[in-house]
Amino acid sequence: MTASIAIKDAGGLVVELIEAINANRGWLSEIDGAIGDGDHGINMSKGFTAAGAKLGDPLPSLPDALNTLSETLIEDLGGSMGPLYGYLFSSMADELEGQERLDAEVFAKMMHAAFEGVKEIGSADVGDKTLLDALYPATEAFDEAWRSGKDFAESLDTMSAAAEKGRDATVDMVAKVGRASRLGERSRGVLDAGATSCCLILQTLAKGIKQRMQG
Amino acid sequence: MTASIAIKDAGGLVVELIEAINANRGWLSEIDGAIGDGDHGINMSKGFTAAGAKLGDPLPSLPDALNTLSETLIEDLGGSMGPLYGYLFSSMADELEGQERLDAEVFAKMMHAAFEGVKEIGSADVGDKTLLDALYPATEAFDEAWRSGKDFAESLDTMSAAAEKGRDATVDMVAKVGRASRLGERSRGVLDAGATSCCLILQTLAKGIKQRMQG
Amino acid sequence: MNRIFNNPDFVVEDAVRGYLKAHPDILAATENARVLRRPLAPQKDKVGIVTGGGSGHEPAFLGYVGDGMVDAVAVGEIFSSPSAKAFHDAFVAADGGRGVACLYGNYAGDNMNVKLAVKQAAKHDLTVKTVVANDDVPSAPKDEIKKRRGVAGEILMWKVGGARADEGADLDEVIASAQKAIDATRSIGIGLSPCTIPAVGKPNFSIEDGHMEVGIGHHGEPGVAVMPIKPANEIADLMLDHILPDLPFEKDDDVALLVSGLGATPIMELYILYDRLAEVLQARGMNTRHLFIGNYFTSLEMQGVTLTMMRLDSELDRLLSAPARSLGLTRI
Amino acid sequence: MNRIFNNPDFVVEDAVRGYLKAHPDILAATENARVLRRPLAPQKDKVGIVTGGGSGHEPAFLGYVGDGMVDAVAVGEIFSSPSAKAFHDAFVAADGGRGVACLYGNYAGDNMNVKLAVKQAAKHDLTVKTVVANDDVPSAPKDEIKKRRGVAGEILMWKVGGARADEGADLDEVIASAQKAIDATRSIGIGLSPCTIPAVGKPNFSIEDGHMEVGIGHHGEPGVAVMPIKPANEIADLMLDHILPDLPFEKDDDVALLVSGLGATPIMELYILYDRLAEVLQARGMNTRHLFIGNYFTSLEMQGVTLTMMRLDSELDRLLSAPARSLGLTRI
Ligand SMILES: Nc1ncnc2c1ncn2[C@@H]1O[C@H](COP(=O)(O)OP(=O)(O)O)[C@@H](O)[C@H]1O
Ligand SMILES: Nc1ncnc2c1ncn2[C@@H]1O[C@H](COP(=O)(O)OP(=O)(O)O)[C@@H](O)[C@H]1O
Ligand SMILES: [Mg+2]
Ligand SMILES: [Mg+2]
Ligand SMILES: [Mg+2]
Ligand SMILES: [Mg+2]
Repeated sequence: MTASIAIKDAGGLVVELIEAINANRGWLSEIDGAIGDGDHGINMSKGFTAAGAKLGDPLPSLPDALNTLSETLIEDLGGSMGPLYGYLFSSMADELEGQERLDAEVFAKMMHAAFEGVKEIGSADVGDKTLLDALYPATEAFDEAWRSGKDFAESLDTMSAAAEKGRDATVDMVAKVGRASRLGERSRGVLDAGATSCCLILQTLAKGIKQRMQG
Repeated sequence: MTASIAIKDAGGLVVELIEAINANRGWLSEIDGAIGDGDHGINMSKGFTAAGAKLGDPLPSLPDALNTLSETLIEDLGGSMGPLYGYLFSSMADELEGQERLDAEVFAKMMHAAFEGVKEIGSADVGDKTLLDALYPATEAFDEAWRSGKDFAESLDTMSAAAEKGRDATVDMVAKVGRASRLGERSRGVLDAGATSCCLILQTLAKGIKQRMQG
Repeated sequence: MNRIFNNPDFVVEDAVRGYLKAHPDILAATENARVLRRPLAPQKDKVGIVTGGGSGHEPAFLGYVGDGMVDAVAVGEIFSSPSAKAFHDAFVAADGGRGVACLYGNYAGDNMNVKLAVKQAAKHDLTVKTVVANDDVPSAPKDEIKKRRGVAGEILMWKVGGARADEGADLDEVIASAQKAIDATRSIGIGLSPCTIPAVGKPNFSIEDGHMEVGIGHHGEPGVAVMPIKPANEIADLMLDHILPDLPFEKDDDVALLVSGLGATPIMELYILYDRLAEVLQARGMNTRHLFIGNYFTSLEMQGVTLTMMRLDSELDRLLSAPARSLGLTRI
Repeated sequence: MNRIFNNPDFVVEDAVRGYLKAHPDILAATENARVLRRPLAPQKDKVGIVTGGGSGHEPAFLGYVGDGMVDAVAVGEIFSSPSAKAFHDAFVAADGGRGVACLYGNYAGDNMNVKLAVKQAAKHDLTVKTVVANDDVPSAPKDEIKKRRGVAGEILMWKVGGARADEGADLDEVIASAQKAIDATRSIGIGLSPCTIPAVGKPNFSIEDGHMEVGIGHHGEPGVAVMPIKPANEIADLMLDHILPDLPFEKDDDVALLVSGLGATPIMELYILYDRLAEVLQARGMNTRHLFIGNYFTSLEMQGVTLTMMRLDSELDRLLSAPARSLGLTRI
């Protein structure tokens, strides 16, 4: 197992993201329905599917695929997800610029950039019951695992677990931004939809990277 | 038991009609709901209640009370019931003109006049699944009972039974007029709302007249 | 039932009061609380236009009172004909000395009450002539066309009659134009959900979820078929299949089109439907000269849609183009 | 779900196509399928007025494109902000050389997308200034007024901004008038039933039968209280109790009033409500100078109603009176 993957062959990661989102379309909307307006899965699926149609064959490099996804979300999707995930993926792509291989160092930077990008455009804080609450603990967990000597694959596993824990922790949070925030205390007790899709995305990335490292 | 009642003391019959209609408001609407628009009880109750408010105290004579009811239905109620029952009651009242007592002879004329009045304004035929299908057999049955030697009270009982039989026979009819007629064959299998209210009215009249004969 | 009213038996009274307070420039009261008129009615030397019908169809009927439209309206209970007296008093309110055209819809109650009212008016030398709308194709076969219900086609009939009266036409001419208008008009309704009369408190009929009723009436009168809901484009085709051959509408016809929601259908869905209607009519070589899309003739909170088409000659075209100003329809 | 559409994922596309076919005199296409404009836009030397928002609120937002109103609109998915690109392209479609006023509602998605679009426009030297409507009183307490949602008050803001632009005002003046308009406006919504986004296929929230949700948002955002439905008069009082003290509206104020159904509320019920609103406002010595009752800002087939009030000064009064012509609002 190598500890990195070739960026130019990894555009398929974005295809896997699209598949994961489409497979969970109904579930994501259902979660959003509890305290939001019930369209999160639809929004995500529409945006990701549209991006998929633009990826082309053969697949572009990972940064190009991520930028296509980002641009499609920002330009065509709208909603909150367009800007938020649009910035998330373009921020990730920016960190791949000039790189040939995606290793743990680069991935750590991608995660930090993603977190900063979403935070900037959305002006939400960690703890506000948003996708940041999956993204932030995942970012921190990856950093710490890697720094503490785990290898890339192990660090990805640690990150996946942290994203899931972060996602689940949103159950106990009160929403401070977005539609759900108007619910106040009534927003407690259920998952946040954005944190759920974010966790799904991070886990799909992690799984895809690991598979490519084995291959 | 006398075989007639004093017309000038019998305005209370109209009060009893109003009470009977109000007590069956929900049921009449429910029947209308099966093949009509579900408002027959409401319509009747509104019109009859409005008439009740105009009867005054002491109660007027029977023809005056019937005319008040008729005018209220025609002037204020509208719908189909305004003209149809308006004509029914004014036709009855017309036959009381110049009379002091209501006996079987007069009652027979009232029934015939009522039937002709409704038939004229509504242009429906017996068998069309309308209130005529309670009114017509009741009229005929009263005539026959009286002619065959039954007394007024017995003839009223015969009429009540015939009204009920007529009402129930509408279950097997296909509506030819009114809203239900658009259903064609699908209008078969349930009671007609107008026949039901008409039966109720005739039975209430019969009961009230009999009580007054005993009193 | 989640609705806004006070006493369910007085929804009409309460609503009429609200209309009068809201639009004193368009609607005026009369001595009969169930009769409203244009502030300018009766207008001397103009044939008066009267209509009337049950409530719950707003903006019909009172919303079509206005300049170039209806002079006075008789207001009935929800889904129930106005009384004979209300029609009669509307005739009086509309009569400017040249008689009154009563343009109404073909329902048993309305027929009876109008008949009584016309008789009553005749006793006072007020001449009233009537046109009864029967544009609803699925409500009876063509050989029993006189039995058909009147639906949203009435609006176009009022527009034509009102404009003709404004031109100074006499009563017979107004009646002839209104009759021509309705004779050239065909409608069909599709029902998707029932509605609830507040005083009844439960739906007036039922449609199985995922189903639609083709040819439904404005009070939920049953249609000609119940079937699983089809995509919008097929619904449009189905509606056209019912009404185009009935008149028939043909290539090169100039037409007026009215697509009305039944109350609870989102407006965007009317436009989704229209997108297809326009496509088909264009493909068939018809020319849509007048178009109305919106909630023109409703049935409380029923979901569904009606399609109305009128074939135009130059007179009908001219009369539909004439200025009008009412709550439901304005032409500048 | 008994509704009219083809592919549930393309209801917006299909409806926009229908609108364009139906109203070529009022709405014109642009290169971006999600941006519509007045046929006259961009109008040279007039400040451009842009808005945008999620679909499903028809006639908002595209129905307020028109003379004296909005020049270009960005159209989003159902209940979802238009994309940054759509807003940007709407700015371009509206810009007649004196800059663009983007007047929109306070929702997270709209805020983000407008922010990105404004940045993008600045790169091409197109000056865009924004006013964000926050008229929905129950959506946040007064000390967090900037967090409040924008609802039907937006319509009055567009009317004011559009009229001011028509007067030849510069961008800062238009922005100032629109800001003044929304600052003087307060709204509240009452929800009676949920609605269903076709692509979701089930209601977006639920309200127990016989209950109402006070302060509900235009997408079903929860309100401040759920309680058994009250009679119309008490609903009117409750709504006024929320908004009158908030501005506050006071004796001798001139006001504009907008009562909008949420989609499936029968029009007659809006008038039943208005009957009481008028009574209370008159009793409190307020003077209703502009009145709008109807389905002005809807939420698909939701049942319920919103009340919007604006306190007028002479400028706002003048701008509301100015002529306008759009599908949703016309002033002659
Ligand atoms: N400002 C924000 N920053 C980060 N995430 C946000 C923000 N606002 C909303 N979200 C996320 O968006 C999710 C809802 O997304 P979605 O349902 O697609 O959009 P909408 O709320 O417009 O319907 C929420 O669950 C939340 O995680
Ligand atoms: N032309 C007619 N002649 C006699 N009865 C009629 C006629 N039309 C309708 N009816 C009666 O009216 C009843 C319906 O009354 P109602 O529900 O109050 O009026 P509507 O049909 O206007 O809602 C029917 O059940 C039928 O008996
Ligand atoms: Mg959502
Ligand atoms: Mg009935
Ligand atoms: Mg009825
Ligand atoms: Mg949404």
